[in-house]
Amino acid sequence: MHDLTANTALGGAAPRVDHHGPVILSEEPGFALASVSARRDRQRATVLAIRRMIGPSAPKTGHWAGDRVTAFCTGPEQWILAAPYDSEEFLFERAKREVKGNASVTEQTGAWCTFDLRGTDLAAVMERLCPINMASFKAGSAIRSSIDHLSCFVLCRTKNHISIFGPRSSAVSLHHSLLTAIQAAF
Amino acid sequence: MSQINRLVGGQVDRDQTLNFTFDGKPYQGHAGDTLASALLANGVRLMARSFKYHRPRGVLTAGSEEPNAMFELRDGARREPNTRATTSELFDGLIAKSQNKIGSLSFDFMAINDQFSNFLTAGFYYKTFMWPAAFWEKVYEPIIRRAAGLGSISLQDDPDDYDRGFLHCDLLIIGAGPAGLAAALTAGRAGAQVILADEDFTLGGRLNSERLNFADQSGSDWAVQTLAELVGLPNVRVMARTTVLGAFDHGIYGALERVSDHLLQPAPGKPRQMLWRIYAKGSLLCAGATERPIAFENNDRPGIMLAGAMRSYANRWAVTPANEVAVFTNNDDGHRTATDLHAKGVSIAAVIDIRPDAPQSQHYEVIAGGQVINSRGRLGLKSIDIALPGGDIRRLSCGALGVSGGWNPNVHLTSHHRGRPEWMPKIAAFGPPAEGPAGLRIAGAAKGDLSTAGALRGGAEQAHGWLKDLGFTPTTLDLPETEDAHISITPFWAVKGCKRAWLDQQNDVTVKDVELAHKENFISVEHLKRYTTLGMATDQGKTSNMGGLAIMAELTGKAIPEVGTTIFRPPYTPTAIGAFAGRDQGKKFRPTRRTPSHVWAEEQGAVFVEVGMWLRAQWFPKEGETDWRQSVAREVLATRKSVGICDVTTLGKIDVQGADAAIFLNKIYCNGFAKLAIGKTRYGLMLREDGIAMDDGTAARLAADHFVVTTTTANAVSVFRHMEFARQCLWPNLDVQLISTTEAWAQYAVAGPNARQLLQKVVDPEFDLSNDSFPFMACANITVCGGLRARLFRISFSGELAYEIAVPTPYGDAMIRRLMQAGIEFDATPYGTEALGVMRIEKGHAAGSELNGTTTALNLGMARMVSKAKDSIGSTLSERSGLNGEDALKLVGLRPVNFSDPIPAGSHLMRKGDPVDAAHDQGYVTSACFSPNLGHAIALALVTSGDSRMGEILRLVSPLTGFDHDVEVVSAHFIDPEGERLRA
Amino acid sequence: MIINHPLLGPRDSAEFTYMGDAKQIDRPDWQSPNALAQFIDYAYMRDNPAGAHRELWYHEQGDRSFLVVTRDTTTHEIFSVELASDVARIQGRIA
Amino acid sequence: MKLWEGLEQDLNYNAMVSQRGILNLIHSDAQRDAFTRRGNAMILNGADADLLSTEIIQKRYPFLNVSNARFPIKGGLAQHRGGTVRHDAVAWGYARGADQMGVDIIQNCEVTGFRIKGGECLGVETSRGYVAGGKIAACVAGSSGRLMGKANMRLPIESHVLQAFVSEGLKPVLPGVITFGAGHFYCSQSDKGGLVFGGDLDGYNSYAQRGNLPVVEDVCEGAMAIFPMLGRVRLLRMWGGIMDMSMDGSPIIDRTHIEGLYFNGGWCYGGFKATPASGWCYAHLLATDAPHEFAKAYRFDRFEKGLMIDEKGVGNNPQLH
Repeated sequence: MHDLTANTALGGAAPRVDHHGPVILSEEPGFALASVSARRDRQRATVLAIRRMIGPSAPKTGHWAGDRVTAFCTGPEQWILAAPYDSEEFLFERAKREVKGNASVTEQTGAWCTFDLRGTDLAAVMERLCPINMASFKAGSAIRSSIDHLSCFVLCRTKNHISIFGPRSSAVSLHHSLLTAIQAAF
Repeated sequence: MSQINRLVGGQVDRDQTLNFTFDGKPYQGHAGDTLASALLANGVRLMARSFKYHRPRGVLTAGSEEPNAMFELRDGARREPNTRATTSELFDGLIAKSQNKIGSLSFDFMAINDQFSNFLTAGFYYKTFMWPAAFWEKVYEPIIRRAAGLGSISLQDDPDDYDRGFLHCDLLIIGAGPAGLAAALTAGRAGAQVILADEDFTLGGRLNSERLNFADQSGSDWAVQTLAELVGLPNVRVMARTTVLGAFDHGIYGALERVSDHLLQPAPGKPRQMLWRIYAKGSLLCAGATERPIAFENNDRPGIMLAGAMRSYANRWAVTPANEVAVFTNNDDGHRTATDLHAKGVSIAAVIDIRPDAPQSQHYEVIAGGQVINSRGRLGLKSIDIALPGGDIRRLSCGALGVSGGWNPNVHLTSHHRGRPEWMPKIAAFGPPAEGPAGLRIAGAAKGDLSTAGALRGGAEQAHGWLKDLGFTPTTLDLPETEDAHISITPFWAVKGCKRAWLDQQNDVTVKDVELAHKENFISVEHLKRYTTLGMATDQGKTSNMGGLAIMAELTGKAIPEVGTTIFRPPYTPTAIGAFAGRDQGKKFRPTRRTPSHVWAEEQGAVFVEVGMWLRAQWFPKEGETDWRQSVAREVLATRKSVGICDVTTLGKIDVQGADAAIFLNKIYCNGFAKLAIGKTRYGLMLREDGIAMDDGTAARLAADHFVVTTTTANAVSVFRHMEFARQCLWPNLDVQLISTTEAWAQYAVAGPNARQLLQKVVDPEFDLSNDSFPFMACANITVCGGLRARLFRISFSGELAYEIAVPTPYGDAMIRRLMQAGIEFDATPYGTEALGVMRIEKGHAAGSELNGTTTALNLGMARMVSKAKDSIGSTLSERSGLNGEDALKLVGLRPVNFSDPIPAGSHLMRKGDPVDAAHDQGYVTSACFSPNLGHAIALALVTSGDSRMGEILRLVSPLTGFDHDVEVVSAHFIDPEGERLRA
Repeated sequence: MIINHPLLGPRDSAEFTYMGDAKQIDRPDWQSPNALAQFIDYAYMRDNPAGAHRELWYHEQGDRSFLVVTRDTTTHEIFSVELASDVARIQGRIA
Repeated sequence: MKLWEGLEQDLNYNAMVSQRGILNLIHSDAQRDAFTRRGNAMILNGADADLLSTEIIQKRYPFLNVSNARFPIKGGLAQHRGGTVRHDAVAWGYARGADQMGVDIIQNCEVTGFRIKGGECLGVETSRGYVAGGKIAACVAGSSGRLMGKANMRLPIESHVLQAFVSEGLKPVLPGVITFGAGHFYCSQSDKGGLVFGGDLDGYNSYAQRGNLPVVEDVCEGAMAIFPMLGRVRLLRMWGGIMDMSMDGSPIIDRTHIEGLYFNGGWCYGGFKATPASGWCYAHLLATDAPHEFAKAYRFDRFEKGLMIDEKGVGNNPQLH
């Protein structure tokens, strides 16, 4: 076992949590991520491999699915797998084994930062951040959108819980945007 | 008590008294007042000076069309010039100042301009002030500039925040008057997602300005009741203080919400204003209509206002501009003003109606067939002159005059897509164009339905239509019965023979100016507008355009629709620049990207520099270093002597996988990649299709079907886009998958003679780093620090024995600390972008300054890399003769003849003895630095036929920065030209 | 503008990067006898129509698809949106 | 430049040529190097240029956001003879001057086609009848593609929309023209007091003469980045104009392959400020059938031959200029 310690995207040793009004904004550093892109004409085999990892159905475009290991669609025949880092540090290797050469797998763990919003009326926050139509953004939705010039994936976990994946190098900027929007909304 | 002109009733909250000042004098008003209504309540008629002639002016309107009553609102850094009193909600502590005057409002020194009005007519700039030639800029223009403009800004940074946001709806309803409310109720009850937006703070539109009976309640009570229902519907969003400012493509609307303008200052964390981008499947314009004045001599005195506005002040705000008023009208609507004010106890001097058959009143005098031909009163109206039907002139004293020339539908948004408004003879006004923005329908007065009942009906019907089209099942509203007056209007624009009769009150455009434009043949409406500046003021011509067109029509003997009208452009009302910018201001203009070693570098006291979005350490000053050059020289020397470490995470990294990955790279790079061995890295040059160098970098082959490509920091995004273009559009059948991994890996360059020894301390022992097993340009997946996955590349930008080592980004901070700790015994030195730049110039590596969008492979000395044996992007067009001339620029090195001379980048090069001019230019310096290893300045330059001019002495000139001395053309490889160090 | 993405549905054009005339898909064969002339035409010459225009939009802030959008340059009305890779294949671009 | 400086007296019309200077702000070392090269090239070509330090800029323009910025200002390249002109007055002045010299100006007269016989252009069909001419000179910025299409010519030009903005009138704040080097934004103040500003192209082919919100927002972000004092100033009006964007960012002044038909276009953003020089060189070409000394490089065949024009090289994607 190596002896290097990971830090969080905001640069701290522990994840940051902010409370404002009815919303909790928390940094979620604990994801292992891997991208899976089907090779030419291997979409079906790739989808089957993803299903073996996440459960009964692979996510459709604009959605995420899964339980402990989840997946969301990022483009034509492209997905990102996510799982708890503690137990799935080598998610990308597992995915590589599962896809059996039918897809290209790339580790993405370090590429993203994740912030979770929990609370009621999250639409009031999100409508200040990105053009997602919150009326049709239901549990299971996953949409890529631009938040203050940053390209992010926004996942609706439940009505009162949203996850945002943004570029890790801009975690400080993204966190500032989220916190500012929360303070403006409530 | 002090509010001498306050009447009974109205919608102000008399329990809440608000204090404010105007030009330093304290006043009081009530909650629900606007600044205009509060000033009128206090008997203030004189509020402003006009733009050009500095004429005394009062309030003309009661809404956003106001041309006169504009103030500098608030003070200090929050000072807002040109703010309309008619839309400024009164708050406690409001400070307002009059603007565009020298001296006081009642004695403005600039009013002298009014005496020179013959000289300052339309187009006066163009015909005068030319002679003598030097005088325009030195004498005339400065005077004009000083006199011009309206309000002044604070010159301080705006202290408030702005937000932007996004909303979606089935139906956007613009305007919450009778039509908008009926539409919203219809759509809201049917379950559609509805946004109802109105610029006012009290919704209801004209329902609040009129005395109307809606069955057994008043119109304003019906509005209150309807709004209460709408606010209770979860699918309806009612947005007060929100102006829909523009109709953009495909159902996108811009809207400004004034979140905090009615407060002394925004609450903590809250924006002052918010710009919404609204995505609407359907939209309905219910923006009502704007009343227009009639032009007559001296029609701009304080106290002369639109009749409908006078009614608004009386009914909604319980205010009259004077206790004796008159009305001048060409239509029935003007009579309502007299009736309503009379009912409030205001004395009506007379109603002057141009129509001989004007309706009579039993309460006040009506002069049928009369015309107001002049007015008197220096700082406020005292009397008017009336031409009686028989030809006699009668002087009538009054403190205010309401003028009604008819109503113009507010069609602005319907012509935002360049549709031209169409003439509606029935109401003698321009209505919406036949071809408006797709998806925008119109109801109510905006469509020319000027009666209240017509507006209610129209709103409900249009909503009904939209609901059906959008797949909803609408129910029919039970609309209350109300006023449904027939429109009777006799078009009348200006009293015959009037000259100094104002059309555009803000820009001081008079009837005479239109006549002058006509005389000088500026008769097309577009020319008329530009020549006279009619309608180009901050009120955007809302009350003025129509009169100008009508007079031009008369002068040219054409009908008004033949003369045509100009179109309207966004925004509907002037909108704060800050609101369009939202939060992206100051340091938050763009997001920041931080490297994995950022926190550590901060601890070291690094100086950072912006490189695109990234912040990179530029150098690491040490105690005692007083000049950045000292730090950089130390970092360079230490690296070349022992070992240096630099964060190179910012280079773009693209994972290229798939069975055809090598074939793909062969097409992207001008040089070959098909035969690159696994475990090897190769330098690659990418061309644009026109043969110009686009970017360079390396591709490392980690497996037969897996490469990692690097790009320059600056081009990471565009190269990825270019590769996606090639993959999807040019070669869609190749089996290639791309994903950016720039963010995924923290990558450090470890360079210098002791690089290998240092790395051996962190790389796990099973990986052999010896020169034999891991030679120059090798690459491998390895582990470090006891098992952490990592990638190692033996590549060198510095020219030293060098590696780049990458670990997953979350470990980047730990890794830099570990490397520095392991490097203590070698005096390992962190270096920044400056030292990086020095070392690459010393080594002669081309970078962004050389790949500057004008250079080819040939210019860069890499012509042989462009393979002729295969097709690659740019290979064919790089063969064009013009790119391969004998005299093409070539990349060379330069050193000063006198070693103490600098070689500044951007300098140009001349042949010795040639004239110093553009025709004799031999090239220019692209990159330069002081080389601490050589002890003098060195540079890279692009020189005509440079590769065959080694040893030639050229004259370096930089007239801009004052350099002129000799330099020698040398090889660009200043250090270790044979490359022994990097292969060591 | 709104671009109705064939996979993702309506998206704001602000998420896209405009990449010009869709004729750029038809890259000439480098080995054809008049390859140079063809490449010059390909790289530089444009129909630039006032009316229906087939053009490339890259969903840079989205799924990174290249789309072929047929749009009226005088009204901005969009008639059709296709995946560029599909179009390229149909137009016979082989690897 | 000299043509501008003498224009008003030449035309006896005040075009309000105002040489209050233009300042291009510098935000990085690389930009300083590039601007130094450009400034030197300007001086070597006989123009003036001045490199200003951050300190001088802060002193002259105290309201500029020099340091509290995402991209701090690190200097500027100034051309003191640059400035602004009143565009309507230029058009009117030229029209009046041309008219007085005997030129017939026919308003509202659209060219609907060319009459071409045996490779020679004989005249133009118009909405008001046929007009014959020994030489036909096209100069219809923005509509170059549409017009030359009627002669079956395709051009290395695309038509794009560029928005411009004006604020409400203000008492004088800005002395000259200032451009932002880390985004897309330029600004000056008219004699009437309005701030005139703009930025990037909307980025798509368009003849619709109107733009969209994203660029409005982008331009205003640029405004706030360097002038945070403008937050409360209101934007009064926005326009969208059609720009002839050539494939390499430079114009074309040349004969066409059709005898007697000449072309001047592809000026990208630079057309207005080059008006006198462009007309001068075009007149030279029309009179002598040989390109003017200054316009030798601006020919159609440069694309075919790969002749680069100095200082440019923005590639074959006009939207990237």
